[in-house]
Amino acid sequence: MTIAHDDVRVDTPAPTTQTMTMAAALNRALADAIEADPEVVVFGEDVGALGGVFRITDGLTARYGEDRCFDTPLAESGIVGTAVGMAMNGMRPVVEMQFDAFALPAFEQVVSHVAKMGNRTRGALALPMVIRIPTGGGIGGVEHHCDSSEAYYAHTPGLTVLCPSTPQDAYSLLRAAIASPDPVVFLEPKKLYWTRGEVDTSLVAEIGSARVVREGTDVTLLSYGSSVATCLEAAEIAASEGRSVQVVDVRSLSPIDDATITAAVRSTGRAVVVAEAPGYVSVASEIQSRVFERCFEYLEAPVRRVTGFDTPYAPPKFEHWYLPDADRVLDAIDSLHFEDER
Amino acid sequence: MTIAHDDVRVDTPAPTTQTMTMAAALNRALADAIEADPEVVVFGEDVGALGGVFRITDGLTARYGEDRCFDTPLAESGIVGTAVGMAMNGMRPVVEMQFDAFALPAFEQVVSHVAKMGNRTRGALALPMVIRIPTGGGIGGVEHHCDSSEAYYAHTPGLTVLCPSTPQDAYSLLRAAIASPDPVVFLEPKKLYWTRGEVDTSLVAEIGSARVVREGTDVTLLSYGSSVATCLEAAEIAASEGRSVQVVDVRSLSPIDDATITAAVRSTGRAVVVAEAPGYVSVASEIQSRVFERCFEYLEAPVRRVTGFDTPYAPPKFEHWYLPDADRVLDAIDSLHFEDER
Amino acid sequence: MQQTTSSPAHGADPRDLLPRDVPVRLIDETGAVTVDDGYPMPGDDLLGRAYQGLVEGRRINDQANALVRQGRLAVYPSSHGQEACQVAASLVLGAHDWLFPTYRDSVAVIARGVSPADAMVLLKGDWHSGYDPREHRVAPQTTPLATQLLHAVGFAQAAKHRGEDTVVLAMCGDGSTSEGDFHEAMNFAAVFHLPVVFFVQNNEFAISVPLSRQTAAPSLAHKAIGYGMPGQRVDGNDVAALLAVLGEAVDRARSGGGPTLIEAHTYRMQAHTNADDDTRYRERAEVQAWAERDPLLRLRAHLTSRGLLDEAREQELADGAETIAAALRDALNADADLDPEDLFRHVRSTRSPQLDEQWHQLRDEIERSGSATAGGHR
Amino acid sequence: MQQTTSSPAHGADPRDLLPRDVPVRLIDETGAVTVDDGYPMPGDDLLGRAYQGLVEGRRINDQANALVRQGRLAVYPSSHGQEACQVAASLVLGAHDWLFPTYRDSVAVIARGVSPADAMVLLKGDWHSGYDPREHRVAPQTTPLATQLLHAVGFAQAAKHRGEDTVVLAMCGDGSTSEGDFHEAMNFAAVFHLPVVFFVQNNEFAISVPLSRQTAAPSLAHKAIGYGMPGQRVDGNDVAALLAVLGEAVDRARSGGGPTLIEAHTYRMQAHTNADDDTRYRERAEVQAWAERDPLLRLRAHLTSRGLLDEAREQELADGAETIAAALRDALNADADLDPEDLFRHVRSTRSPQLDEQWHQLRDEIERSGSATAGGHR
Ligand SMILES: Cc1ncc(C[n+]2csc(CCOP(=O)(O)OP(=O)(O)O)c2C)c(N)n1
Ligand SMILES: Cc1ncc(C[n+]2csc(CCOP(=O)(O)OP(=O)(O)O)c2C)c(N)n1
Ligand SMILES: [Mg+2]
Ligand SMILES: [Mg+2]
Repeated sequence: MTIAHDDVRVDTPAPTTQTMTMAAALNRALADAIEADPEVVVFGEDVGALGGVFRITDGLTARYGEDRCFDTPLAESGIVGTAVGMAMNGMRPVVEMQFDAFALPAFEQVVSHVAKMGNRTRGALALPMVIRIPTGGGIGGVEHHCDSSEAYYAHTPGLTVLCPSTPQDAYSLLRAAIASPDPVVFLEPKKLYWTRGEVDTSLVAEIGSARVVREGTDVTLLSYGSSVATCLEAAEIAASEGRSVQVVDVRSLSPIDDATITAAVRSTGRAVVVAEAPGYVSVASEIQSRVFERCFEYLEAPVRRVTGFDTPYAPPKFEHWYLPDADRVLDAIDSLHFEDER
Repeated sequence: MTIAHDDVRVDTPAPTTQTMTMAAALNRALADAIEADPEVVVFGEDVGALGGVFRITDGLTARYGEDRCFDTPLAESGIVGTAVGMAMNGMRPVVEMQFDAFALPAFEQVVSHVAKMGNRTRGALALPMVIRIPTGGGIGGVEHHCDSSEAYYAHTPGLTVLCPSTPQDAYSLLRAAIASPDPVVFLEPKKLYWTRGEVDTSLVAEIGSARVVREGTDVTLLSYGSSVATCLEAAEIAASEGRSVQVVDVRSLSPIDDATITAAVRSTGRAVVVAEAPGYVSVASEIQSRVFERCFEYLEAPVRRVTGFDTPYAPPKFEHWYLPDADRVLDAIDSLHFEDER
Repeated sequence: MQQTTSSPAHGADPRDLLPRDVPVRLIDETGAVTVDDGYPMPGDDLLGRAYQGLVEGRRINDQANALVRQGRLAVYPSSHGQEACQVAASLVLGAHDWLFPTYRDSVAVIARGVSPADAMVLLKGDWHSGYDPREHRVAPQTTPLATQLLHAVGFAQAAKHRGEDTVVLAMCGDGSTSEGDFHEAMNFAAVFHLPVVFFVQNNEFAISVPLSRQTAAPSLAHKAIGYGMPGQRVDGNDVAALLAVLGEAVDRARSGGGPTLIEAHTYRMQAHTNADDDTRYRERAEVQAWAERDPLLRLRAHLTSRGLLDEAREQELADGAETIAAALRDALNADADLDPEDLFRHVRSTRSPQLDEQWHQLRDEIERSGSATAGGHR
Repeated sequence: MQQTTSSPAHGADPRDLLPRDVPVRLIDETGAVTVDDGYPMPGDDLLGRAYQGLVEGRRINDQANALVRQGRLAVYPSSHGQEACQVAASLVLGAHDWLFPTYRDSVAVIARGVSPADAMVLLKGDWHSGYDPREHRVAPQTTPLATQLLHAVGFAQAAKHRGEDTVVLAMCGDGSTSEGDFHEAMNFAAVFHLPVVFFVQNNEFAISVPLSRQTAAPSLAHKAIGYGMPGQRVDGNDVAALLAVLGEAVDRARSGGGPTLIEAHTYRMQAHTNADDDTRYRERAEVQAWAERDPLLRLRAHLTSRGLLDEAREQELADGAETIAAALRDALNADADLDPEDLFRHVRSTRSPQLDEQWHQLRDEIERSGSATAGGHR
């Protein structure tokens, strides 16, 4: 059953599985969390009447009132800093940053407090809060609207960093994030907001677990967020060329699921890491080095990475050159010393 | 000749080479830069009368006046943001952040403007500015005073990131940074401020170049900042155990000197990367994956990394457990599948 | 750098730093003169130039909106209704002064002399900025809110250091006053007593968020006293009042009197950008009420009533504006010749070996695909 | 969450939000009463408790300084000279209210009931914070300047959401008012009309930087009007005035009147911390002049002159303070039993496999070295 975004109903029991966009899945997750827990509050810039610039909070204020979803003054450090205070006082704030680059004013609060308050107080003030950040490019956005900042968050001890690639994961990871007793940075690939998929709202994802999304025997593609689709596309093409490609959606960028990743790469002996962010000191290079460390004896070729270039994100008209695409992934696969090509 | 910190004189021509602390070398570099270029200005919190909490700017206001070295209001985004404006208008600001964690309020300015203004304007407004940040631990500092934040900066395209390990490099890299037409994040390992060494003030370092600081044939240690000394200590012990250890000081964290690093590791076939910052999504893991990529066919064993744990920086009394030391480096070396041990 | 810090006003009553209770106005909504003791009416010549600016600004806003609909611009944050602010911000500056605009201030940028086509490069997507900031002394239009205010302050500090009498006018919106950088910029400017005019266009909204959710203050200009600088409020749809109030602040800045905060009360007549839907958060009646206070109609009524404007001149101005719009259309309808290597230029002044590698990889891809417009190769 | 935003004061004159030109004072430097129409003198009992707090606070400051010299504390930012602010901040709060202190506010933290030894854990280096914030309703002492003000605001917002009448008192220094977070915290508190008292201890310095380099404003309390909240200035060495002014603000907050900004004029009598050398940036004469305005001596003179204090009571208080100091000495002279595994606890509520690996690595190292106190193994 395909339902439109506006049809999301939470007043009456809805069927467990529905087809919806990632945006609708996120909206549904927020609504279900608000209903499930009186301490959940949603706030940020334009999340009220407007429903957020991406409409992820659409209808929440109308349905649950200003008490549960409200607009704040335009100040990101203020949003994150007050969320810290609320979480210290027993609430579960879920805040929205408007774009990756506009979360940066809150960086001190994120690093010095969100990530550390629980540690500082030996768990007395662990902070159950979620910072939602629409991330990445591929939408033709002008400067500051397409950055990928997962490296900043993933490097920071104390933060959980999640990034869904499907509507289902969007729903079940966000529910898991809100339920988590720890602070979570929740990265939502803007490019995927309007992709559709089945969503079973009875599923809550496990934080810290990767997911094998396509089986394969020749090479493993490791990826997350919007790049998972790129990998699946590459896998499809490769299959038509006789190459069996496994695709893993890492999805939990911190903590990471070494077990699944390691087992996957050991089973194929070859791997390519694919992500959109600049590759230098990135989550991609971290995954790459972990795979090298843990699978060294199993590797038939060096692990490759296909990432954004180490340049500021490209202007809209340059985006198609900047972003990793299936062809670039296929090139990387081709470089993996396959015997049939030696 | 050993001269005390206060003896640094710039009014009269000084001998080219002197022994001094890293703090004195930095002070000297700032003074020499102020003298050499009327557009150089130094500012930040407590850099005037006090000479900075680490005394790196000691005497600059007294000698060169408030025009060239001055205190600002207590606001890091303000400091970096006004430095951007000054650099847009033909000056060469060199600003001091008081500690790593206290540079975080400026993060938006750093990422969205310092790193991007030149790119945005196709070079019309490249920003010749330096952000000096005392970095790292090992000084028994309380929370927020011992963080290592190089990963945040190194990941950001458009920033040059430097980190000296000797008084000589402190001098010649800082002169290079100030002379650079591009913005530089200059990380000063607090732990090394009071270590002494020869400084030839006629030397200006080359940005983007690593330095082999100890030759060796069995294994290469790749490191920077305060960890270089740890590596040299480990190399010394290893030598007494019959192991020949090469040590490379990466020092230019972005851009990185792949040529020197790759040649070094290829020559030994084994490598350990050592750095104090948490290892996850770090400069250390980047170096590790680059070495894996570029030296794969030459490697006798997986490249290892020895880094800070993926926890918030330890309280003072826990520091000795937290920080990588020579023993931990030696353990890593021991794990490198040496034939004599198989 | 002159590090004179202005000490808390000695003798003078700090209350003098407060803005008026009612915004300064020189021409009312019908076009009639409102005499003000503090601010003289600008001269006829200046009002005439302002009117031309309004006509051209309105035409540029309309044209840009049309270009968005036609898919030639990715996005356009229109200043429709705020053209008086845009034009005044440009007219009060001298040739050597600098303007620090936001994404919404394209009309002000163009009024400074930047060609409309160059000003639209960012919104077209050909690059992040399309003009040489030094040529017309206009900083790149800034998106991260309030950050440009600090650049403006530093820029002014450098000018003061060199003994130049440059004045810097920095613009931001009402919502942006909530950002930490707004605070730090105001404070640095006041502490270092710098020649900066902070010009807040209070258009009642930050995207969907109304002013009442940004501040509980009597007015945004009431923030000035907290930094020790004068604040003033002005009718943002009265270009005469804007010229007078901004002009006074520019004069004060130039003569060493330090910074000023000016709040213009205006209204964003259209959605935030074409991507926005303002029916979700405001009543049409409210928008309609502001249409009555249109800055262009008001000045037209005033000039006409004073015999300074007739139909011939109107036609002349309309034609001029149409020529500008046509040039903009033509420029945007032409596809720019984009060079993929530009991605790797200007990341640093010298290209790193790593970026060289990455460019070579992309170049190979493009060569294999046989065309620089397709990203792929298979 | 009650999202009532307070609209710009209707009817009321916005100037009512301005602080007085001269700080509120109830007891002068000689101990004599200064009658004030607006603020009543606190009752004798409260003054007596305040005096006890001052004596104990001074003793704790002295003891902590001594412990630094003996190497038992890594660092101590003393509030010597500011004890009146410290004590008043605690006394005006009810048992269910919350205090958000900085690194300098150990005396206030202790006055809330936290044991001195627990308050010093951070400075001793055994952990980042040594008390359970919930027990005495005191947030961890915060180092990143002004950041705690936002936590205080959010905390108050949550309390209001639950309909509790908790008041939150958030402290910061004069230098911290320059940070962006100060601005955002004041603004959020005012827009959401929250029960927060912002208490700025203006001690004239931010490490070495004097107030004149932080602000050009008539006073820091003049910032309040820019957020639409009342501001007030108070003599920070007059505990009676502090109790009155802070008390009024707490009452206003509790009764739904929203936030207040209070600036206490005081002085940091010692260096920033023991690591600082204040002879580099200020004259001894200036410090000496402030010694004459000592908050403790002033209240002693007042109470003695009114017959509320005699030698017997003095001795009793001194003994009590000495007992506290002795307990602090004993606690800090004992070496805490530290568990290296603590490094890996509380990073997240559940330990990740990666942190488990890292802990096992460290545990092996420690086991090989045969001792948990040595980091190495060779
Ligand atoms: C730091 C930051 N946060 C959020 C945004 C997203 N954003 C763009 S415009 C805007 C509203 C700005 O309102 P205002 O300052 O009143 O200016 P106006 O658009 O009304 O001219 C927002 C929230 C941004 N550009 N920068
Ligand atoms: C964001 C941030 N920047 C810098 C510092 C370093 N620092 C610690 S205390 C201090 C001075 C603070 O002055 P003030 O706010 O007046 O408080 P006081 O120390 O006088 O009590 C500075 C600069 C910090 N802790 N946090
Ligand atoms: Mg606005
Ligand atoms: Mg102070």
